[in-house]
Amino acid sequence: MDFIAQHAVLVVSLVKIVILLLVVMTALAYLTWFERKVVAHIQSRWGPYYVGAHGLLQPLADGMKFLFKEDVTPPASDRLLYVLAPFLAFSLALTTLALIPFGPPTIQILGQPVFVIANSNIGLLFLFAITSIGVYGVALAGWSSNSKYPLLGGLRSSAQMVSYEVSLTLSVVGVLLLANSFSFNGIIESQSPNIGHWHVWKQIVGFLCYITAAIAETNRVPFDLPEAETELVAGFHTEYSSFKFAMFFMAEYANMITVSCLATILFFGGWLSPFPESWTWQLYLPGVGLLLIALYCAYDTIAHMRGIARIQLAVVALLALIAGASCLIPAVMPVIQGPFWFITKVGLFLFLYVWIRGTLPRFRYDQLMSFGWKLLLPVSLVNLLVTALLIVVVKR
Amino acid sequence: MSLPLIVFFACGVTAVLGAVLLIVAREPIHSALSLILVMVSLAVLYLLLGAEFIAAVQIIVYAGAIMVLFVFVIMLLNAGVEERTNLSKMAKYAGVPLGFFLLLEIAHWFWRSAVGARIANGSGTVNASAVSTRDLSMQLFQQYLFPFEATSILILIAILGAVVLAKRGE
Amino acid sequence: MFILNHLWIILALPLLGAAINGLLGRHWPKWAVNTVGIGSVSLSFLGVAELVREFMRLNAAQVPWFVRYFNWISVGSFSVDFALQVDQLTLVMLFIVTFVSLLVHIYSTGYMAHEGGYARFFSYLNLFVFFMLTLVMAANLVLMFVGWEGVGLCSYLLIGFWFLKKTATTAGNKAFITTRLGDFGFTIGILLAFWAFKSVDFGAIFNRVSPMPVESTSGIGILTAICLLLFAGAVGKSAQLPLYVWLPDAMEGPTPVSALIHAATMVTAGVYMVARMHPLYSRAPLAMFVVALVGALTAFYSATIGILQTDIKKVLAYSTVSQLGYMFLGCGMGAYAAGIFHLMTHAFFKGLLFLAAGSVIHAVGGEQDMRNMGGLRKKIPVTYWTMLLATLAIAGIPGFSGFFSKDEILEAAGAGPHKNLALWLLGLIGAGITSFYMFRLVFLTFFGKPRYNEKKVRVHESPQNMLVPLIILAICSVIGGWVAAPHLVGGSDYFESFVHPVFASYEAQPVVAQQESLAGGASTEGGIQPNPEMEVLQAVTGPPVIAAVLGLLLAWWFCIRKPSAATKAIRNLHGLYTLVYNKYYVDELYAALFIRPLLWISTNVLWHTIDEKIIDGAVNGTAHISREMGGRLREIQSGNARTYATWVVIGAVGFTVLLLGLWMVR
Amino acid sequence: MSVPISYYLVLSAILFGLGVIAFVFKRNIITIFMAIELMLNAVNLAFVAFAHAWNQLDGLVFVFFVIVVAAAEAAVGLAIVITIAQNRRSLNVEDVNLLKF
Repeated sequence: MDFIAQHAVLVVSLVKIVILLLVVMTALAYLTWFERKVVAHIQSRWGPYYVGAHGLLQPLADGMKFLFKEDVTPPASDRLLYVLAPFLAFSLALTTLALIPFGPPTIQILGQPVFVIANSNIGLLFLFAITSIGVYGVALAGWSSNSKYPLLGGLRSSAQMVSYEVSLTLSVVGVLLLANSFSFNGIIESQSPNIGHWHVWKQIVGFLCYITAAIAETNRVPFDLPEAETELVAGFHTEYSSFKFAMFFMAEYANMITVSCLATILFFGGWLSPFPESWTWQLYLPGVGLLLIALYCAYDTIAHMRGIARIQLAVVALLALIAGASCLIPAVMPVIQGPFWFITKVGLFLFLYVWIRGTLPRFRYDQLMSFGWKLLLPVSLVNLLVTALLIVVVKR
Repeated sequence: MSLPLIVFFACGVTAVLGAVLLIVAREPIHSALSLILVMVSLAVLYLLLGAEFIAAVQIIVYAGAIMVLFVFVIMLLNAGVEERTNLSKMAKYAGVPLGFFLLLEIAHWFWRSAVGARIANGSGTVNASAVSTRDLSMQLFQQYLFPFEATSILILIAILGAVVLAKRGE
Repeated sequence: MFILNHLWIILALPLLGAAINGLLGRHWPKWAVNTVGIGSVSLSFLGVAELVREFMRLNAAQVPWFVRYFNWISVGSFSVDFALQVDQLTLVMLFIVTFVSLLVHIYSTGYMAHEGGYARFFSYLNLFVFFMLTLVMAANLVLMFVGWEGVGLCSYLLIGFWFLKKTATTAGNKAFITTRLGDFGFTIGILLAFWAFKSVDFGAIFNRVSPMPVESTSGIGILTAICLLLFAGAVGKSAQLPLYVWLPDAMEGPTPVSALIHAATMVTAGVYMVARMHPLYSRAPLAMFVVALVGALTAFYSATIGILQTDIKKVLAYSTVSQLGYMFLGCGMGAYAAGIFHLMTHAFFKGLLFLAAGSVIHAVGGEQDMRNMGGLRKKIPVTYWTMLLATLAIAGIPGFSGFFSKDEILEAAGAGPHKNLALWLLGLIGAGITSFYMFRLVFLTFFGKPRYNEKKVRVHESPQNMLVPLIILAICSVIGGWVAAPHLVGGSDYFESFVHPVFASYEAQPVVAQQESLAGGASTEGGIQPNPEMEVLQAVTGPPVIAAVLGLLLAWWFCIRKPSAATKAIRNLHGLYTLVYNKYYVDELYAALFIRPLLWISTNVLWHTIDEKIIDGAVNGTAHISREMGGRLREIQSGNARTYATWVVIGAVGFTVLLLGLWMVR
Repeated sequence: MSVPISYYLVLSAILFGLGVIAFVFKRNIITIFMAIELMLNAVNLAFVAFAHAWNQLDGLVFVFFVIVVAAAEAAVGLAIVITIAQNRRSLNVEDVNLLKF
């Protein structure tokens, strides 16, 4: 018991980790659903529809399928690395989330902030450190499965990630100069009180560089060369199957989430609300939003759903209703603000991701490289330079 | 046995293990991975020493960039198992024992060195006061400005060299 | 005050001309080269004229006029400025140099018209003028030495102007090397002066010298040492005994060069130097005596050689040597003014003599041997008359410039403060011989019947641009001495009173007083107060005239009246004849004494032993050793990186052991 | 209590020695490179430890420089390795011994 008293850090952190994992896992699962839906609509299809209402149970089904697939390991592969690679990728991808503050540090339990697991004052650096390690998952996967497509994929990804990591970091430094801090909370606080002070306005160039580099960093369209179906069967994870494949899959989405969170924190004021403090009505927004969702679900249930789907959607509506109502409890209301805004912004970024995927064609490899080195890097450098100069001038 | 000590020994053992692995591994890529292991554990040690920035840089640059280069090259050249040729006589009869001797010697030396003495009478123990990145950068950009610029030039030259070599390779 | 503030212009112009002609002139037409060459010199001559005008305006306090341009050398306490100074002495020299060289330039345009390397010649001449002016205007010993060596260089270049002629080049070398012997002493003298006076500036040196007493003639004091060393340089440069041998050979150069450098200006640098350093000399009686002695001996000795020379230019060369001897005699007697005066007149008539001789040679088509001339009187009248006037001047016939100057020198020798009868006698006989061989030259050249092949040689008078300088110089050499005329009747000597301030300054007073009491008041600053003892003066001024006339008559007797007498005389004193005819075998003597041993040593010892055996041996030995060691050591470099690594490890271990040991010890 | 400095130093010494051994042992050029990196890391550890022991920032700065140099070295070195491999079809240092007497 006194152990708990002494090492409150460990206990609370453990609890937070567990919760976060649960949340993120589900989030990942439903992110796939979300992506498929959006892309489908962009391509004027319906997307997953039959497993559960609006295909809401599709992720579950996929998970099952992954679990029960046979786990094939190529005989010529390098066993150790072959197994290691997906775990590395996935675990690192999740680790980064530990650094992300989903809400203000002022809300605490046992003297520990609730909404962040590891609250470091150089959080940004750590995040980059971990992401930079993330390369190995892909690279090793490519190497260990010991066949040509994965090898090519691995090569591509390692080269690509190293190249874009540079401009990614550089594009962020501008924000650091403005915020004058490495810690996420510091950065976020420097953007208070309202939308006018978000760094995105001063750092628009940096933001564009960042988002581009981020997409490349996460191997997403249009930079998904390492797993380009049309060129290398499935890139680095050609040889992978069942759950190992799932891990790569989830790692990719986790990375997407991380990067979006980062973008939110750096450029869009993290968990800050865009409106000034004085507008008290904004406190109701989370609850109202959820209630609206509940309302829509209810309408949909009654209007279109038939059979089992009707029940499922009703459950969803009910859940949303409860959540919305609980958000309107005065005690909860201030607590929920931060996460609400944060998640909303991140959601928007994820939508952007999917949108881009649905829209843009894929680069050629040489284009990718020359774009990274000859355009992105110089631009972010110049941006950094100009920012520094302006700051000095203004300081004077 | 306090928390820092536990962490230290965990990381230290990992590091040594990694180093040994680097030696015994026959696949270059295994060596590379073990080296990465060493680096990461060292980074943790740096954290323990309160050098957060250096720790981060260690991982970002060393593990995240340099070693990626290594791995990349290994994959590019598809470097397989290294064939066992016999050590050169020098290496076998002089190098190896001397290497071990050096190891022990340095260990002993450090142990008995002035610092060691300070440890003995309690002082010099690590008080976990984190070095703020601001101070470090002040040091770097004021007192060590010239070396810093020099290194930047060094890097530039290195880039040129690499490019030239690559071009000639084609 | 323009030129006084910009003295450098006078220097810069000839240098500029030299540069232009030397670098660009090769492909230019003659007229362009002439414009540059003559233009530069004439401009600096005008500069000098202007300088004289402005100089006269200065009050005594401002003399010597001193201009410091920049610090040239500065090593510890040793500091040399590039500084120029102007006083009366300098003015005289400037005037002579620029004037004569201007005339020579003009003359050369005619004389060198058909020669190759026209521009080269003129650029050399200009360069010479530049260095000579530097020498004259220098305000410190080192800068003076620069000019000193510079003129030496130019003389070398010009003697060897026809560098395809072996004799010419060897003559050039001879001149350079012989002079170098003297310059060695000169250099040491400079260093000694710096050591003694902590400066090389004339002003500073003289200020430090002025309180010093006169050194005793017994033993060599510091002043005496410096003076003798500097005089060694003068001996070399001004071709005195025993270093005179180079001057006759220097006649290999073009005649204008002989006129300008080896008669009028460069060879007189020594005299100028002695005069310039007079405060030191007048405190070093021994050195004075040496100067006088050397001067007198040379005057007599080379005159005797001159008697039997048959090459017209050689005769003039030896006469130059002996005239220089007279100048030194004058300086040695403390009559610096007289020395300088003779220097000026000599510049006129000797320059004229050479130019005229050149004109003669030009006329008879390159023939230099007087035995193949004769009877040219009618053919080349202008040359004849000018040369006659010059001869009268040098022979010291009353009324002509040479008479006054030489007379003053002999007067100083006979009745001056340091008077010495032996030297006076030498000078006197020398004067007689001078007039003898000079008239012999004239008679052989212009009188009698032609001894050259009249079919082949078309004798013709030289062109205008050669004759004009002759005439001008002739006028100068007639009237040049008149400034001193009143002196003879006890009046004042304008020249001397002009340069008087220079030599009066820093004068060692007590000596003069003592000497005056001893010499019955015939002080060298003579002519300022009327001379009380006229008969003494007559006694010393009469004999030279007589001697000169005697010489004239003898020459007439031997060359015109009874040539057979000459041959008889020769037969009677055959031994003496051959001795003198072969210039006392001095060249052979030097060859035997110095040159051959030197050659032997440098060949057998320095070359075959030291260089080949020791030095080369050492070099080859080192190479051999290193090659052997390399052969042994290279096995270490196996090319195997890991072996290298092992070596590194060994080194590291060793180093750590060392550190550990040190730490243990502590 | 917290960790004594000497522990760190001993650790770095051990790592350095292992690096040396690796350098001598391994044949693969790339691995030898890694050995060098390992030694550099060991030295870095010592640097940081000292910096901490005496509360001097200079040690950290030096680590910074070491890392920079290592990066440069790796870039050039690996480029060389690639060329060697392309020319000699081998990564074994034993085969790359033309540069000798």
